[in-house]
Amino acid sequence: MSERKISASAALAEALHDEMSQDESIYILGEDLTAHAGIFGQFKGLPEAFPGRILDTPISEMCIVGCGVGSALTGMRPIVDLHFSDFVTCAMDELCNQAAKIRYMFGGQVKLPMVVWCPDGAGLRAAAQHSQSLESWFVHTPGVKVVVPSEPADVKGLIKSAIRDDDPVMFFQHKRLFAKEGPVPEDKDFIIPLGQAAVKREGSDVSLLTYGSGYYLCAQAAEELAKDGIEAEVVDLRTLKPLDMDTVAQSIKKTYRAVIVHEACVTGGFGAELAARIQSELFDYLDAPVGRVGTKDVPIPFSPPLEDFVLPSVADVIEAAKAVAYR
Amino acid sequence: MSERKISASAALAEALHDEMSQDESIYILGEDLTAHAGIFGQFKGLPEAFPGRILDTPISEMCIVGCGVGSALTGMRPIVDLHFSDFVTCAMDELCNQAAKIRYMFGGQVKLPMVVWCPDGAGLRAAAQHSQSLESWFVHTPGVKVVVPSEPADVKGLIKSAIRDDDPVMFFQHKRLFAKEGPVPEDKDFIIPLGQAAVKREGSDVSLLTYGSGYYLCAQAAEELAKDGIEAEVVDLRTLKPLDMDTVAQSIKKTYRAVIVHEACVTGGFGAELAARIQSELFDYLDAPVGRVGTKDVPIPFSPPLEDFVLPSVADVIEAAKAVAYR
Amino acid sequence: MPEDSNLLLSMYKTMVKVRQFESMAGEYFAAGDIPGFIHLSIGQEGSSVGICSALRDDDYVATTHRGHGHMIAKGADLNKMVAELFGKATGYCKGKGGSMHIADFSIGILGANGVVAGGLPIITGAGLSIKYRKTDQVAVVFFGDGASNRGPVHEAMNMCAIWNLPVLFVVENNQWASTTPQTYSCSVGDLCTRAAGYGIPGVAVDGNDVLAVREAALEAVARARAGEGPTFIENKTYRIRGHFEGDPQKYRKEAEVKAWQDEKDPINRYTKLLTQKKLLNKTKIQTIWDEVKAELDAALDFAKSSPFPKPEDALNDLFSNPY
Amino acid sequence: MPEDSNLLLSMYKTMVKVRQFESMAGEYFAAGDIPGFIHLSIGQEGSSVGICSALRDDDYVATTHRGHGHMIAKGADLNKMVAELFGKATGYCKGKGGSMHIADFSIGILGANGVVAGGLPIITGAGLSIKYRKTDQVAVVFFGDGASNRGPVHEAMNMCAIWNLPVLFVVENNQWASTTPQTYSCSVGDLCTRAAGYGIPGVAVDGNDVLAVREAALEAVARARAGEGPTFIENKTYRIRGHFEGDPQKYRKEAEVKAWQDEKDPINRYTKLLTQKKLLNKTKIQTIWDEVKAELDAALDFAKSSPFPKPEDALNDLFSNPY
Ligand SMILES: Cc1ncc(C[n+]2csc(CCOP(=O)(O)OP(=O)(O)O)c2C)c(N)n1
Ligand SMILES: Cc1ncc(C[n+]2csc(CCOP(=O)(O)OP(=O)(O)O)c2C)c(N)n1
Ligand SMILES: [Mg+2]
Ligand SMILES: [Mg+2]
Repeated sequence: MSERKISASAALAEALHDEMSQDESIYILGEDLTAHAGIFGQFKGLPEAFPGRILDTPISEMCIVGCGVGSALTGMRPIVDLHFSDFVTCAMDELCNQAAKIRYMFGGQVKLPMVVWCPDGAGLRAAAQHSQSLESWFVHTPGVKVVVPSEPADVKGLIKSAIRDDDPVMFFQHKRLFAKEGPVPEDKDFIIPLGQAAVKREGSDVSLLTYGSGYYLCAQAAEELAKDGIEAEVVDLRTLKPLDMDTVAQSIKKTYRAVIVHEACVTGGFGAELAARIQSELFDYLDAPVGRVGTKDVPIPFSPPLEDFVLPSVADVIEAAKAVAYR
Repeated sequence: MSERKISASAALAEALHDEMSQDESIYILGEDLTAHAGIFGQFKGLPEAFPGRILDTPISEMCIVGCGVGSALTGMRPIVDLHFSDFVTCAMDELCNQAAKIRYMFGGQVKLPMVVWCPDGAGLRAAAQHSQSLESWFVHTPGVKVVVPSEPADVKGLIKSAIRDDDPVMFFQHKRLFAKEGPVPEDKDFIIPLGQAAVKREGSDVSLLTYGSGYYLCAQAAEELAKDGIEAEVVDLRTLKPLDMDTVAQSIKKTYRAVIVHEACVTGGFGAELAARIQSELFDYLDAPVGRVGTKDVPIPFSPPLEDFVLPSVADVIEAAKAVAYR
Repeated sequence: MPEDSNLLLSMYKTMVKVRQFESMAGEYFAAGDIPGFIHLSIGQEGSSVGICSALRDDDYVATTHRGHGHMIAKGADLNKMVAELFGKATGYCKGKGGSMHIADFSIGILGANGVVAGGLPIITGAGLSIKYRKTDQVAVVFFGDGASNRGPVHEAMNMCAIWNLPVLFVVENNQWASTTPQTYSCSVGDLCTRAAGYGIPGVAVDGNDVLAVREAALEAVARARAGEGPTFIENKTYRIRGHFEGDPQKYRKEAEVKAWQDEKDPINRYTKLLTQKKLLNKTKIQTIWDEVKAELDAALDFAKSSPFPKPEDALNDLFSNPY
Repeated sequence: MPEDSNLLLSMYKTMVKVRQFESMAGEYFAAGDIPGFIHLSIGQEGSSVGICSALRDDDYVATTHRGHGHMIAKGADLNKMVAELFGKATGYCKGKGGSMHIADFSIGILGANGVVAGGLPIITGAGLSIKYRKTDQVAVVFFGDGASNRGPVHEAMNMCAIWNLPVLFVVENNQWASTTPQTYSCSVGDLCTRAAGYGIPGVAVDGNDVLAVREAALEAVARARAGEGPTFIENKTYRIRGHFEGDPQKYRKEAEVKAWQDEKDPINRYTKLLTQKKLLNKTKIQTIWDEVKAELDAALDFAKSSPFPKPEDALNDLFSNPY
């Protein structure tokens, strides 16, 4: 990996710049994109570089996603910015009854290349309606792919794959991680295929299976655990649909123990699906039940002590890892 | 249980009649309710019995659910008919960002007694947009309760609890089961508390954990399995939130084996959450991995051979049960 | 008024085609040959044929649950349509869609929709795509009086207006939305009056006068191709059949339906007009109905003799890039 | 025009209260004492105070992300408001909501909303509930020019119209929706023109003239209480501060903001008027500002000296009937 370090935001903008330069049919639409290059500055440089291809919309989520669908069906490759992932609720029909089903319902007549970019996650004291992690709803929706990158390089490599993919892709990027820096290859051809997990730390005692913001919790927890002589293997799933079950299996066949970590609330979260598959496909390799770490089952509260309490922490991961490791 | 047999529709109408007679604040709103007593005739007799309390709405799902929310916050006890469960997608914000979060966000200032009645399920050749089972989205949404009855008596007992509950309740009733008859107590005070599963068939070899239409698959599969000397215990969960984990645990501590059966598609379905909890809480009692049976991960296709192929069948349940029983 | 007699006659034939297709569908549904549920547009042929007569092959149409007429008027293949209704592998969607989910992207039909008003956000995207690609195509969305009260209509009209997109909003006000009368569900009698709130030209048309509909469509299409933006057309018409086949229809009186048949019927009215114009006479009419019947019979044979899809085919067509 | 001088003066004091509250919030946010993000209504006091001056305690109000002014004008408790912004256990929502999610159901405030236009479906339900319970309450929803383009607005206006519900739709057209000008996002200049599409009376008001707003509100409230249905009021005003505190505001010129301050400022204008009426003079004004400041300082002390909620309290208040 290159040693140039840039932020997740910069990685996103760089990838979009590369792709948009190569393909005229790509455009970005959403609310408040041009004035500040996206409300998080995530599209820095793009409004100037691609005038007319970054489109400000009215506040009309149903129609924003609908524009993505309709233009994708007629030759464009839209990137839809949903402003906050929480507002997928305002366009669920367009996402799940239209985008996800159109190709299938119509017998494969058409392709629907659309990326829905959703800034998600908590920690900004933004409270219940601006802090959710909702990827699990889409994992349960046949017809869409689901990508949740963590480090800047993953953002660059995966958004390129998502854009080049001919199917609807839900792309969730954590708001609190935009400024986080990491090494990112400058190579225009650098790409990470959908469905490839990454073993980001090798370990023999327990597998920490994670994605998005959970990766940073696991990376830190792994260092702490090492001090107690527990070598954790950190697997960043990166894409939930398609899911790289082979990498998960290889890791568990080595560690016999697994903890799944994500920021979505635990009940019905992706950890449920993954734990169910692991116990089913790797039953004889498990020396302990698969652990799950996630947000407690309440909406995200506003006040710092409350929000900090409900969100998963490094300590939670360590505790869960020890629980399975010492079993 | 009484021996009077009535249909699931009749059980629903009877329960609503009882409750509406006792409480003036209960009303029903939705599309096309009065002319035919609901598009499935599910409210037979109510428009005549309660003029003005069954309200036809325009086709405006956001506002229909919003009416439920706003009236519940101001003293009413609304029952919202969503016409087809597939259209929760048109009101996801009102359901998940408003109804589910209002009490919590506002620090418990207010109660929000609302039942959202959603006819769901496939098998009617109604294709991708009129056949879904979406309960799992709401299991993953803190702040709403989720009820999925199977037999007519369950419908009566659970809708009464849902109506008397002071929180938002998503109530999913399968379209293909409306006409199915079963014994239903006439007793006005007959009620089934939320969070109580029912062991509907005792067995020692494998636990079939199910709800909604899955119950009938399991009941039939259990009879078949008995012929092969496998005694299946059929546990009808009835409510997914709250979940009666005690009854599940008791059953598995007896059988050491479990298969979860539901009509929602497998990936990310409720079976994932339940399997995850079982392997975590009952690890040492499992002699085999928890099996999952559900709809294959595609939208529901129209043509009979296609729809029949993707939906879970009695044969699927038998196969899954044998797979864990013979392990 | 268009004076090309071939065109006038072909419009007539198309109306007959829609009518016969719908009648056939009703029969075969009643006989149990068509699974699921179907919604027929009998009595609304003036709207489907009038609008589509103003369109080119490369123009886009998004239709509804009551979309057979729009499909046929836009030039859909009868064989593939009947086969799809029958759930056969040779149907437009290989049996995956059925009546409520037919599409033909090769002639710009972006699909029927089981979600009321579901076509409006999609057509907005098609309009935007036309603008990006700098073609002179137009995009048309059909929806009903009931659908007109859903939120997406508002968002789509505003968006198409501010971006001046080449879109036709065609509301087929057939007086009923399932069991609910338009007079109850809509806060205005003339839905076209809502267009003013978006700075969009809105016009109410006698939807059972196919030429009046065509006129309105031609004007709107010209405006759209000229880059002058969207138009809202309200075709006043009536749903003769039940909401779906098998609808008990307790909500309306036989007499109300009768009043819209016979002399108000769009095909009868057009027949009378073309007869006055000496373009039609008893024998010509008979020939046309027979020709259409023959075409439809062939389509029925095709559908009946076609195989059902293989069960495992249910797992295909989910993704363009499968994994 | 209302001639009760006590009322006129109390309206003045309320405007000052809103202004000082917002300024305080801005300061403490900048200082890092208020977590999250906050949206201030400075310059829009004419709308919040004018509308709420026409309401009773038992009337309902649904507000927005920019809702402090509506809360205060409806009679909210400053202590609980400041405490909530600070995230303290003594706040309106025990720290669970914050600025974007305050409510006081004891005085009919059904809540701020983090979802733009989220209040409209809810207020429709409140209006329906009033009709069911046969009271003479009214229900008011505030929303912005940006929110006016969302689908729920359409559904709510149609529903309130067909059922003749006692609802006031109050759009605060402050020219901007975050970085997007109203002239770009809305297909009409006067949003009130959309009301005609629903058969609802629509009126545009100088939102910085508190008495003009009050007049419009009184009329609409009278109509609502008389069972004559909803009214749509467009208060033309301007957002003086950034969209949120910390907004870089590259999208507008300093001069544009300046032009709306000083003589266009709703408080300055009202001060001048009341001074002409001899109801105010320099000392009276000073007294009022001092009284408000004292009240606010007390609220600040209350908030500062209040404890943060206990972490575990995060698990409370989810259900009325917990399990
Ligand atoms: C969002 C949504 N809500 C409800 C339905 C159920 N539904 C199907 S058709 C229909 C009536 C539609 O009436 P209208 O729009 O006037 O079209 P028409 O049937 O008269 O052609 C309803 C309520 C649906 N398909 N989608
Ligand atoms: C459904 C939804 N979409 C987008 C947002 C993000 N957002 C918050 S406020 C805002 C601008 C609102 O503008 P306006 O309605 O005019 O109210 P104002 O801020 O001017 O008071 C936006 C886009 C949101 N909160 N909800
Ligand atoms: Mg209609
Ligand atoms: Mg604004």
